[in-house]
Amino acid sequence: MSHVETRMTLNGKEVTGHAPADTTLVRWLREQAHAYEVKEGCNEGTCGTCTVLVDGKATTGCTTLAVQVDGARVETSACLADGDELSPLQAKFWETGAAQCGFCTQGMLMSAVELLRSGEKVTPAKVREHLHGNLCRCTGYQAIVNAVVAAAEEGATR
Amino acid sequence: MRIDNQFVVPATPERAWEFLTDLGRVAPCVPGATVESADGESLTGRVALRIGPMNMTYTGEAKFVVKDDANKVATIEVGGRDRRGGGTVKAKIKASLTEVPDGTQVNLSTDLGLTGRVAQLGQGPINDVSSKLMRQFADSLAAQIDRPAPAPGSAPAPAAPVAEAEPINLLDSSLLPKKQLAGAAAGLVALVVAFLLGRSVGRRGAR
Amino acid sequence: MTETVQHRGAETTRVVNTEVKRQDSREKLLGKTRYAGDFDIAGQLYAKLVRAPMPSARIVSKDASAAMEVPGVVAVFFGEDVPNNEIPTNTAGIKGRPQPPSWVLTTERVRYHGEPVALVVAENTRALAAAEALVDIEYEPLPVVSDPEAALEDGSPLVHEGGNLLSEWNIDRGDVDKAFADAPVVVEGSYEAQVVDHAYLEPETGIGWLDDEGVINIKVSTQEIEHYRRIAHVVGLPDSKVRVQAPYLGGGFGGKEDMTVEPYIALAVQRTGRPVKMTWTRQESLTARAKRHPVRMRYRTAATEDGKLLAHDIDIVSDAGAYPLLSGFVLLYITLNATGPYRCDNVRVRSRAAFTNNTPGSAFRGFGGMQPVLGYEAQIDKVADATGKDRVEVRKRNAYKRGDRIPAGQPIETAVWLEQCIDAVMEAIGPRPEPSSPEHRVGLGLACNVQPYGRVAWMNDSASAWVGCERDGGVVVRCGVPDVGGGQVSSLAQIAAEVLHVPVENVTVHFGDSSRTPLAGRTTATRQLYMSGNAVLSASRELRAQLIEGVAKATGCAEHELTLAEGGVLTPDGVVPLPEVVAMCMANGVAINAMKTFFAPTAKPVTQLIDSERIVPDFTFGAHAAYVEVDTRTGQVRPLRYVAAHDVGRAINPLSVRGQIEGAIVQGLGYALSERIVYDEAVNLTGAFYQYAIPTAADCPEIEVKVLESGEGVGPFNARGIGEPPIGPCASTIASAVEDAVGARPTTLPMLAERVLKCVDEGGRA
Amino acid sequence: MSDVLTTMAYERARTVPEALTLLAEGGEDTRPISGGQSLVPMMNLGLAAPAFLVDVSGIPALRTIGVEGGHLVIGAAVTHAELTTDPLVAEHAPLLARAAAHIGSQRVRNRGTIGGSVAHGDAAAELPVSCHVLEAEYRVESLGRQEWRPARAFSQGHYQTDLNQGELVTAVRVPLRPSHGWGFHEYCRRTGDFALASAAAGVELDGDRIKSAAVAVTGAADRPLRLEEVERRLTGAAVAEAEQIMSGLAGELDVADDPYAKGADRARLIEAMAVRAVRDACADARREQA
Repeated sequence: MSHVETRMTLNGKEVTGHAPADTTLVRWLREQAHAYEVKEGCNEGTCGTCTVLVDGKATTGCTTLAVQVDGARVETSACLADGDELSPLQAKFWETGAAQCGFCTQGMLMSAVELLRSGEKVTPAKVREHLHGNLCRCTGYQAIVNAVVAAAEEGATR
Repeated sequence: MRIDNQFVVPATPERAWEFLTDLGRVAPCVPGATVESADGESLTGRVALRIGPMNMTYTGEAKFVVKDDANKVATIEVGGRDRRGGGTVKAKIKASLTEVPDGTQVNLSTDLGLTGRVAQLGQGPINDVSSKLMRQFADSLAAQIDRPAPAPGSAPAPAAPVAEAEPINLLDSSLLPKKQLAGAAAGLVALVVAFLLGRSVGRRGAR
Repeated sequence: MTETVQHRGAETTRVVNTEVKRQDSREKLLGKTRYAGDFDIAGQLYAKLVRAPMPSARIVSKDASAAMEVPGVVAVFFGEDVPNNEIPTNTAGIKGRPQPPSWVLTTERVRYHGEPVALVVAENTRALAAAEALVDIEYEPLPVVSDPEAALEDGSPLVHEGGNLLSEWNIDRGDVDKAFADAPVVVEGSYEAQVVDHAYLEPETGIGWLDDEGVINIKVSTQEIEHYRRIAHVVGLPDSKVRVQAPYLGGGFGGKEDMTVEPYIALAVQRTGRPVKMTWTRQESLTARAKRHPVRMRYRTAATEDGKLLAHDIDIVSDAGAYPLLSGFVLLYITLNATGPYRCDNVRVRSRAAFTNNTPGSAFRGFGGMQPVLGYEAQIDKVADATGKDRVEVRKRNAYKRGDRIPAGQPIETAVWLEQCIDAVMEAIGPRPEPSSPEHRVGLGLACNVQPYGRVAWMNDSASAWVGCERDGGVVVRCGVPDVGGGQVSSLAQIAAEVLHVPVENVTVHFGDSSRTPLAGRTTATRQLYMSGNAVLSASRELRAQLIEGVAKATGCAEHELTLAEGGVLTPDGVVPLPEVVAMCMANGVAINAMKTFFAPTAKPVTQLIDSERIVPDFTFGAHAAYVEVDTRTGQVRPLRYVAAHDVGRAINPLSVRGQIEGAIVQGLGYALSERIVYDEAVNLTGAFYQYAIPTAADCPEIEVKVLESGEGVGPFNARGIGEPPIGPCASTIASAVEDAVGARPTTLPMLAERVLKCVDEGGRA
Repeated sequence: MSDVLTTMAYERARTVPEALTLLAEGGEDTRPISGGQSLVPMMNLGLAAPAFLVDVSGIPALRTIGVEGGHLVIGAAVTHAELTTDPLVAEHAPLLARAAAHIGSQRVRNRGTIGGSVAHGDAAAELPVSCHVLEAEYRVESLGRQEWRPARAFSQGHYQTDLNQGELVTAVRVPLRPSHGWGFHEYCRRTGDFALASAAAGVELDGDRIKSAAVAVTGAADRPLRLEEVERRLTGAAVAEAEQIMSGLAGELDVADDPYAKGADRARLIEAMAVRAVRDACADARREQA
């Protein structure tokens, strides 16, 4: 089985891995880089639990091949906290109860970070429109919307 | 899924019956078919189909379960498996001939059973593709039927050489299948069955 | 925004009843939490099921030779290779009627689309996929029965030898026929609810390995670690030779209550001696995993001119699918809750569950308490309209009071704050918004519900917990509760912290381990806070008594002079810090840990004609209101604003309570508006997640929650269960709002645009 | 048996000629990949198993947007997100910008490309139906050949286009029609889902009469469908009569049933979308006039 070498900057660190060319980004991150925080919920681009930022843009980890992001800058939610101290956005998620089972949380955080960094006006409706590709089955979205709006009001970008 | 169809060929019922009951000669009319072995009664082979990025290869066999020369009524059973994708196809085709002024009308009525991921996700447009494929099969059958049969008494034509048929890409037929869209009943079915993925599986439109 | 309506004289508490940020949520935000699919063990193999591609067939032949030739394939199992392939069924079916078993891998007959037929084990997932397609199974299609009512008619194809009737429950209270004969007002209605899927975002997954004591360990996403017994049965080992650990789940909602990957992992580990990992694809789960039971309900309701309910005559048919699983119990809950939170002296309910070749039905949040809400809330609206009374008044007029008996015979022993819930939402819903265009209509909807919490009394339910102190003063709780994401573990930490006066962060909870933590029973039926919460409460109180006893013996103070205070024991001359208290106990032969088992009250099982004083521990009541906008050209329904109120007795953690209510509401809105599994003659066509429409953030309204606290639950600190109740009223709230907007009420779920468009035509207000 | 375990080859093309060479030499199961948002899910589900993928998403020549010879020319690898924000698209092909905003979610729009969309040929996709109304053309290149093919003839059915092995869509061009007004509407069960029905419309006004109209819908056939009969009836009619002229369209459409929606129900949705697309196009055209 021919393996392809892929290299990327993951959360600020250089990572190299060897995997078959049809390996999706989410599986590469989990198997080659042990980024277990990135989850795989459907493997067809629908649920959003595998969302990561590639060069700052929200990207579906299971419908993007790892080889396609060779040389790119990839960010997962592991880059948000400062050691064990939650980032401003994570702190809001904690306050409003926006993480119940937590399986959608990583992808939700990264889509929200893309919105916070976009400079657009962050209203509840804008958050719902930007995050509708990130499904959640536990919270009913209200706590997540409240958290992102509150983080935006404090100028948070992570 | 039940699909009925009819078409007229410019040949006598006897000539049409003789052609139709020789699977070795009928099979090559099937778009995308590759015959591996065939005697008049049954045949084994592969049908490769490419629809957009999807490609399925069904390996299986077809055989006569009813062949009533007197009334010119026959039933063919088809079974095949996609050894990569894991889906299966089963079809029971009842064929009958009726003489008409300008030749013979071939009546086909098929019960089609599809399983596997293709059938599950592709229900929507399966009807559309069946009609397109059948039109090609019917045209090809009609063209073949009135070509002279091999001289009687000579050795039965050897099974068609194992030519790798180019998997057909269903592009050439440009007829907008207006009527065929109305439902399975309006379509035609041939030996092969059509499988098409309906809604693309991926997210909205190509990305 | 949560506003808590307090009950007078509530016991003042320190940690309980305050918004506590959950410790598990912090770990999940940091991405540190390891779910069952996040563990890898060197040398692990991978396992995958071969599933039947059709709903009803005889298995003619099976041949694994081609699959075994694929490089990397290690083993292929068929049912014949399973030590105990038959899994007995213990659901509450019909007395005397043998309940068909289910199979680890079916051998002769396929009864539903996607039923497991073979198991492939390989070194890598690529070999697995290739081998799965090459396991050669010849099926001979058999007749299919996909409609539950047709299944119950003579001559229908049989799914199981004993006939297609799985279970029947009846209630016959008072003189129903006389009540209808004399009644001035009689209203009728038929209602139908669809098959829906749990759609937890974490697929079914687990990993197993053999430890050095020969015990098969399985770390699995499950709501019941007690399955270790069934797994041991399947592989033919003693119970103690199987250990199940449930790490934090990525959602369960009842869908991980039955076994999923466990028996297959155990078989593969047993055969190969190597670690084995199995994860079901989303597509497998949607196609073949147990779902919520679809139901057809016919209601006849009699009432007086001023809207007092006189009688109900209800007939319900549920589709149990191909195997029993928990269908008998779900049907019992449908029957128990068929008349809703309203008093009615003359009630006849006949409910039947039929086998078909559709996907088996089993537990799903609400567990049978959800489906009948569609019926009883529509009927009480019909009574209000027929008598010209206000829909709010008719509900208040008929609402249960403490001491009333539900039709099944059990008296309600705690407060019924239905009226307060209705007032709270009608006050909070606010003014009617303007339609967004002349082609749109806005409507207001209201609906109430009742949902039992805790398991049925004859299950002899119990939960055990161990609480102890470490030398450094830290508190440890050991309790076998699986945490599905609802904050189950966090609540236990809060209860122990409350009793022992320590900060919540100082409480460590070891949970979900069938051999290292005392068993607390499955996380389901909104029972976990009630059961494991009470077990931790009593164990914590005993530990408190031990600490006080230790200090008393060491210091000579009288025990009544001592109380627990912040971080230690308060004595007349100051606080003795906890580490010292522990030392004192150790020095004076006083234990510093306690193990308690909480038993729910028990009763004899009900007969087929239900009449019993005690069936379920208690009930939770609630009311929801909503504004929706209907597009009269497309029929699309858009919820604009949603308010919900529930009496939770006492909110242990208001943050978790609000999260449970908001989450249940959005699942309820999916049930109301978009979710369904589409079948074609029992072939499940909804095989991809993009085809299964759970609500997105953009399709949900802003939700406001009112948490009412009557202080009268049977849980710890008078809490009532809140996990399931808020999912019930949503579909009826939306249906009544659509009726208010367009003049006709949808009666079939989900309320798809094309169905609502027919209501627009009927209502004539386009 | 070992062929069962073959894995896919992948090459990232830096120029169009390099891509065309790789596609020509790659043999039968060679495909281009751009955003991959439709192809990769099919691979994950075992429906597609290409032997060789040629990645064209990074070729600079395919990422340009510019006005040339009375057309707006958009590189095939321009993403949907870029269509929704690019000023030239907003000015010269606002219909594409509006339609692209409806595609999937932000994640999908960040990577999905216009070339990928039109080549994939999903019957419900937002960009092909818009291109039908815009009278757009697609530049199709293969080794030694390049030609512009009209969008209207390009769609051939579900996932079938006028694209043969070795050919690559490298650009989309839209004739500049400043005086026209445009409208796009779609009906989905949920935000971002596949459209059960959608409509794109382009209208040119003469005072308050409709000088010319182009209307296309999805959901009615196995490809975008121009409503030529409706266009004829609208031409010359007063804007105020447009809705009345289009009422009853549902009855004229012959829409197949499918397990997720009955043909007659879908036809009513198509009519509603077509009426609203034409209404928006007229309003848009009136603003252009002002």
